[in-house]
Amino acid sequence: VNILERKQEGQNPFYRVVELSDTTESPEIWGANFPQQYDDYRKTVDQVRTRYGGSEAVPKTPTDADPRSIVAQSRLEEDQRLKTLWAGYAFATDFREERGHAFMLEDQLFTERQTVAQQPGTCLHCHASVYVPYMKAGNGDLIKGFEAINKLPYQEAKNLVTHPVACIDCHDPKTMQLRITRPGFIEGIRAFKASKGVRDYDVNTMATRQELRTFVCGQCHVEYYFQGKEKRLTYPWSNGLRVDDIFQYYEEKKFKDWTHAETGADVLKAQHPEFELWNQGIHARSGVACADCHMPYKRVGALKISDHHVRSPLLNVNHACQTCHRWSEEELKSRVEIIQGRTYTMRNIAMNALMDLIRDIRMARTGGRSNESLASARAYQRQAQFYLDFIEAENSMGFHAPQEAVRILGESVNFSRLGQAALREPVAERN
Amino acid sequence: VNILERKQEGQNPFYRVVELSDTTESPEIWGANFPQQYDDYRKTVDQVRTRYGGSEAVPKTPTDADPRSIVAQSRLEEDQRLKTLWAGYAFATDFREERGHAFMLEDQLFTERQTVAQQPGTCLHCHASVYVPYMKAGNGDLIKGFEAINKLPYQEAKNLVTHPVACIDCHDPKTMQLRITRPGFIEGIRAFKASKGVRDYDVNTMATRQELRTFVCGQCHVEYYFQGKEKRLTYPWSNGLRVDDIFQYYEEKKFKDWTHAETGADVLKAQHPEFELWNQGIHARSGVACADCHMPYKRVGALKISDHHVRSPLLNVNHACQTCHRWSEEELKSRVEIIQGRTYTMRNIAMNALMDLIRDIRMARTGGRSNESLASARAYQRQAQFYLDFIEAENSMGFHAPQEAVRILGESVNFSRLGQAALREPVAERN
Amino acid sequence: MTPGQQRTLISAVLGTAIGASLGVGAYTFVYAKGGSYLTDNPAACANCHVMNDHYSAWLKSSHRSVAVCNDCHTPSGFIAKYATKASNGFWHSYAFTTGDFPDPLRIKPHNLDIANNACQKCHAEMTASMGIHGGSVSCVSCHQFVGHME
Ligand code: HEC
Ligand code: HEC
Ligand code: HEC
Ligand code: HEC
Ligand code: HEC
Ligand code: HEC
Ligand code: HEC
Ligand code: HEC
Ligand code: HEC
Ligand code: HEC
Ligand code: HEC
Ligand code: HEC
Ligand code: HEC
Ligand code: HEC
Ligand SMILES: [Ca+2]
Ligand SMILES: [Ca+2]
Repeated sequence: VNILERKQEGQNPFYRVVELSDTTESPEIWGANFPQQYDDYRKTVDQVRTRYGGSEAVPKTPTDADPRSIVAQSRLEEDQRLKTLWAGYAFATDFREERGHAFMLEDQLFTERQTVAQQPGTCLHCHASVYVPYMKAGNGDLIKGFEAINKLPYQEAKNLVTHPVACIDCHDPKTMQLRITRPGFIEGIRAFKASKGVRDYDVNTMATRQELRTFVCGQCHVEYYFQGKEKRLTYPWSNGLRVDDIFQYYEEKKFKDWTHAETGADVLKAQHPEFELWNQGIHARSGVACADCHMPYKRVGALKISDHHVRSPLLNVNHACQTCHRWSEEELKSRVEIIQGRTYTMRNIAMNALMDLIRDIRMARTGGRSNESLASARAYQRQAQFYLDFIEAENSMGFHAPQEAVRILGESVNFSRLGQAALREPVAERN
Repeated sequence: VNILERKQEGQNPFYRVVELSDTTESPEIWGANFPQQYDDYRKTVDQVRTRYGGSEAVPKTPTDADPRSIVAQSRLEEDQRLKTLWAGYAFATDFREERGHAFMLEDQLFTERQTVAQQPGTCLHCHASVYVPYMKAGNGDLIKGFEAINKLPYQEAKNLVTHPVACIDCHDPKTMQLRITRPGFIEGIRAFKASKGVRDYDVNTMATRQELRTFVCGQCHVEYYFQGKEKRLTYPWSNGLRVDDIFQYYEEKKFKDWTHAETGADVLKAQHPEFELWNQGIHARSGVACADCHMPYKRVGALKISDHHVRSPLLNVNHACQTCHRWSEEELKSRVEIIQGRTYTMRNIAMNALMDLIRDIRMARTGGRSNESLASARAYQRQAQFYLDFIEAENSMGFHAPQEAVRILGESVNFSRLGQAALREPVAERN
Repeated sequence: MTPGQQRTLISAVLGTAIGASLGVGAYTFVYAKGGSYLTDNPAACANCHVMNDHYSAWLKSSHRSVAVCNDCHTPSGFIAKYATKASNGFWHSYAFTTGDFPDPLRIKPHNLDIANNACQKCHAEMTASMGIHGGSVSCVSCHQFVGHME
């Protein structure tokens, strides 16, 4: 095709065959106007594995409790140490590799973590299309609806939602502009900006388009906790986004996710801090957004559209990386794997150090040591565990910020080993 | 200058006013043909400090023993822990920030490390223009000359040299092409290539021009040791260039630099492994040579010449970096400082961990513990110390390979803390 | 007159006009083929050795056969185009003569905007879909090499 013909095709990019309103939830309806994006969006059911990412389709026999016939591989089976890491917490019963957006709702509904613990409606914030339900529950007030649904038991709240993340969760139906619909992020980013001296930050009016290409993902790919008995979803960012800032935040709040079954330490669970880690990396610094790599532009006839098949960029290196990096696909893949390999090495060193500490505390405890004498070691475990989990739970195996990821793991090793020393007689005191 | 001169410069390269031979040592003579390179070359007397590099001109009163009136700042005074790190070794008496090439000979002649220890002629390999002296001493055979001078006592050998590194150490006088003149590198790189399955590697005939733009620096900016009583300069690369490969090499050779005065451990001193660390970094992977950043091209009229004022690129960001990176000078500087800052943080954590271990072993020792019971802790010290020193002695504060530098420091922390545990009763055994 | 001839004529006229009016040393202007500033022949830009790198980089680029320097470095619209040429022409000649300019060359923000907008001259359709969100994005942030292969 020559550029002239392109002109013809290109005249008006999209035909509006249906009118979309602020209550149009079903992606299928949006798909009538934007068939290409819709088709790609549905491709997130694909399961392909990469060295450290993607996901593997594991067949399973459906039951009444869990009708899924295919799930992602179990991370607990891949690395038994995780069961010790999370002893006494729901994650020790079921934790799987995450997969495409199409599965987010069913995977949350049927994870065994639901059966061993009573979860709140808050969970839905990041696993379903909640914009319309929130607006309904709040009679047009997003935040009110959010608060109302947070409080409900999960099993009740789940009946209010129908879809996994949908068009309306990221787009304004009138202008198609990106829009932040998640209260957790709206409030979290405001708290973060405040810590940087920016007051009353309103993300939907103050963020640039390039920022929104990241923020729409930051709505969910972040560390979080449930605050108070209202189970309000909260992003712990008021001290900053670095692991050290977040840990300090939890210290100030004296927050714990659970008490470790083997050691009795009050510990924390880190969860998918992609947004936070990315922020410390060179790509963020260079203005490269999540969408640039995970939803790269692709050419369809005379148009270039954003690939709505959100997935590992390693399955799409050509569009995701090669526009900016003139290296071969093979070369780019091995660069990523070198970075991930180094991270994985340190991750295992940190994991073993923590296993040693947990064993020591357990033995000291069964050996009848007083809580006072265990306090220091437990405090070290709390910090070592959060730092390790921060990278373990983050899903790029360090790629989003290679040096920072290894720095965090190195500090974790130090905390674990110091914890062990705290349980032993200092050498100074011997003869 | 007016536009007419510019056009002419455009055409003419260099005027050969003198004939250069393989025995023309004095840079001044070469300078007659290449005045611009010579002028820049002489600028390496400048001393400017950057956050972690460059150097500071510290006045000092000349003595007969040390006639220097200006030296670089003492690293031992900047960080007292280094004295403990190197207790019992010459480095604990005098270790300074390195400065420009112009000083390399005098700094070696007059460092106090010369007064506390008897050094061999080998030292000159990297601190003087030794090409002509080697050829003379070997009657035209470079390697023979190298071997002859290695064996001499330093105080005798020093009379055979006159200049710091000079044109002839990097250039073929006839063609001006880059040429490797250092036996240490010729043999070291051959051993390394052999480990990669490349036999009889001859660097001067087989290296590409771009490789030579790094190798000429690799002649000296590398880890090394003196082998056997011939004091043969050797680069420990036959297992590979990573810190792990090099440590394993020394283990196999059962080599030690000295016995640590406080702990009695047989330890190693790492020295300026710029070439080795750079090899693990993204720039090396991208084919970016030392000369690209430390001797960037600069425009002189119509000519593009290599800036022979070899120095910190942070003093020359626009030529050194902006050819490849579109960011502002300020932005590039802060990117480097973020990387260096993270490295410095881990460096201090690793340093403190090692100080703790050294203190523990010292106390256990004075407490009368047997050598057997100290063996394991000492082995840990040997490895922790080499890994830490590998980054401490490397001069880019991690920039040459940011993630790898922090990985190495993280491992060092682990070794130090494990060493401490080895001196304490395991928890398992208590009541 | 063919369009081509017309252009040359205009160039000649404008050339001297701008040359004089902006006080570019007539000598420099002629000597450096300042008139070339007003043609669209890329080789003309390379009359200055400092442009050689970009010229050869352009020769290697995906656009060598589809876009010349001026397609990207001058805004569309007759007046705007020649105004830009005049000012760049003046400043470049000036800088070139005094030798007072950064090395490596850095495109100035204003000229970067011009280049970014230039993309739309030819790719408006292709990127229409991107436009529908409002908010701007820089083409160059991703397509840095289209005009100049490294
Ligand atoms: C410069 C490119 C780039 C940017 C920008 C980027 N990522 Fe990634 N991301 C990657 C790569 C590469 C991986 C590793 C994929 C793999 O291992 O298969 C990855 C992995 C992931 C994964 C796990 C994917 C899987 O297949 O399991 C998630 C989730 C993710 N990123 C989310 C984000 C979010 C959210 C942002 C923005 C805050 C972001 N990424 C920014 C390149 C990027
Ligand atoms: C409404 C919440 C939400 C939003 C918004 C969201 N994600 Fe996700 N994302 C999830 C959940 C939940 C999963 C895991 C689904 C599962 O495992 O069932 C997931 C999975 C992924 C994966 C892993 C795919 C795989 O094969 O492993 C990637 C990559 C990803 N998201 C990237 C993004 C990017 C990029 C954006 C923004 C353009 C984004 N996400 C926006 C919730 C969200
Ligand atoms: C702040 C957003 C957010 C909240 C709140 C949230 N999730 Fe997720 N969840 C995600 C993201 C993003 C992923 C994909 C990345 C990952 O798995 O690390 C995910 C993945 C999952 C997965 C698939 C991988 C796995 O862990 O097996 C399950 C199951 C899951 N979540 C269950 C829950 C449950 C149950 C709750 C409530 C207790 C919850 N989620 C609350 C964002 C969230
Ligand atoms: C997880 C977030 C997310 C979801 C869900 C999502 N989009 Fe998008 N969409 C984006 C991003 C990011 C862009 C790029 C916007 C930009 O660059 O300004 C985009 C761009 C678009 C565009 C503009 C043209 C293009 O492709 O760049 C259209 C049309 C679009 N999306 C339609 C849809 C439709 C239809 C759905 C549902 C089937 C959908 N989107 C779901 C994030 C999302
Ligand atoms: C929109 C542009 C853009 C995209 C898309 C992009 N990068 Fe980058 N990348 C950069 C920039 C800018 C840097 C910083 C170095 C520089 O300034 O050139 C960088 C740096 C890197 C580095 C070196 C950093 C390090 O820690 O070693 C790697 C490796 C890399 N990118 C890989 C990738 C991969 C893999 C992808 C795709 C998954 C990707 N990039 C996508 C722009 C991009
Ligand atoms: C991509 C650019 C780059 C490359 C390639 C590079 N360096 Fe560097 N080098 C730097 C930077 C930046 C620093 C930090 C300077 C500072 O902190 O002031 C540095 C620091 C140094 C220092 C200490 C300088 C001082 O001022 O104290 C030495 C010595 C050095 N490099 C040698 C080398 C050698 C030898 C090679 C090749 C094996 C090499 N470098 C490759 C950028 C580079
Ligand atoms: C393999 C090459 C090589 C050999 C052999 C070598 N040096 Fe150096 N030396 C260097 C390099 C490169 C530097 C600059 C980088 C640095 O200081 O880390 C340096 C720096 C120095 C300095 C200035 C910084 C400081 O440490 O105070 C002194 C003094 C010095 N060397 C003395 C010696 C002595 C004495 C010997 C012999 C025992 C010796 N060198 C052998 C390469 C070498
Ligand atoms: C013959 C040995 C030798 C060669 C070859 C050599 N260096 Fe050095 N270099 C040294 C020594 C020795 C010093 C320290 C001098 C001192 O401190 O007195 C040094 C210092 C430096 C410094 C530190 C300057 C400062 O201000 O701190 C840099 C940067 C450097 N060299 C880079 C290079 C580069 C790049 C090359 C190759 C183009 C190179 N060197 C080749 C031996 C060498
Ligand atoms: C430490 C190594 C080193 C020393 C010493 C050295 N040069 Fe160079 N020189 C280089 C490198 C590297 C290049 C770039 C060669 C290339 O790109 O092929 C170079 C290039 C040159 C060139 C080619 C034109 C240019 O500038 O790129 C000339 C001429 C030159 N040097 C002259 C000299 C003179 C005269 C001296 C002594 C005053 C000298 N060099 C000392 C490393 C050195
Ligand atoms: C000859 C080209 C070249 C030169 C000169 C160069 N770089 Fe780079 N730089 C690269 C390439 C290539 C990458 C890898 C990312 C990519 O592929 O774009 C990179 C990556 C980087 C990164 C990201 C890597 C990381 O670990 O975060 C930083 C920061 C960087 N360079 C800084 C510098 C600085 C500072 C200088 C000057 C002292 C410099 N570069 C000189 C080509 C160069
Ligand atoms: C297809 C568009 C395009 C064409 C054709 C083009 N350029 Fe450029 N040029 C650019 C862009 C875009 C930049 C900015 C690059 C950047 O910011 O990295 C640029 C930058 C420059 C610069 C500034 C140096 C720099 O890297 O910032 C010069 C000089 C230049 N061009 C000259 C020319 C010359 C001479 C020609 C014709 C031989 C030409 N350009 C053809 C798009 C083009
Ligand atoms: C009279 C000699 C000369 C000619 C002819 C010339 N240039 Fe330049 N050009 C220069 C000089 C000198 C600079 C550096 C100016 C500065 O950065 O201050 C420059 C800089 C540039 C820049 C980047 C700096 C900026 O102002 O943004 C661009 C783009 C550029 N020229 C394009 C062109 C194009 C297109 C042509 C042909 C139409 C051309 N030049 C013809 C001498 C020339
Ligand atoms: C004078 C018209 C014109 C201008 C101005 C122009 N382009 Fe192009 N561009 C084209 C044509 C024609 C093609 C070839 C289309 C094809 O290959 O079918 C093309 C191809 C491309 C391609 C695909 C080939 C590649 O390099 O990957 C990209 C991307 C592109 N242009 C981006 C840009 C950007 C960015 C700018 C501005 C900096 C720009 N273009 C300016 C006409 C133009
Ligand atoms: C976030 C990165 C990014 C930005 C910003 C961007 N592009 Fe692209 N562009 C891409 C990617 C990725 C492709 C995919 C090319 C393909 O499909 O192989 C592409 C494709 C294209 C193509 C078609 C290439 C072909 O194969 O013919 C053109 C033309 C183009 N872009 C022009 C532009 C213009 C003009 C702008 C500014 C309005 C722009 N781009 C902004 C990333 C980007
Ligand atoms: Ca996955
Ligand atoms: Ca220095």
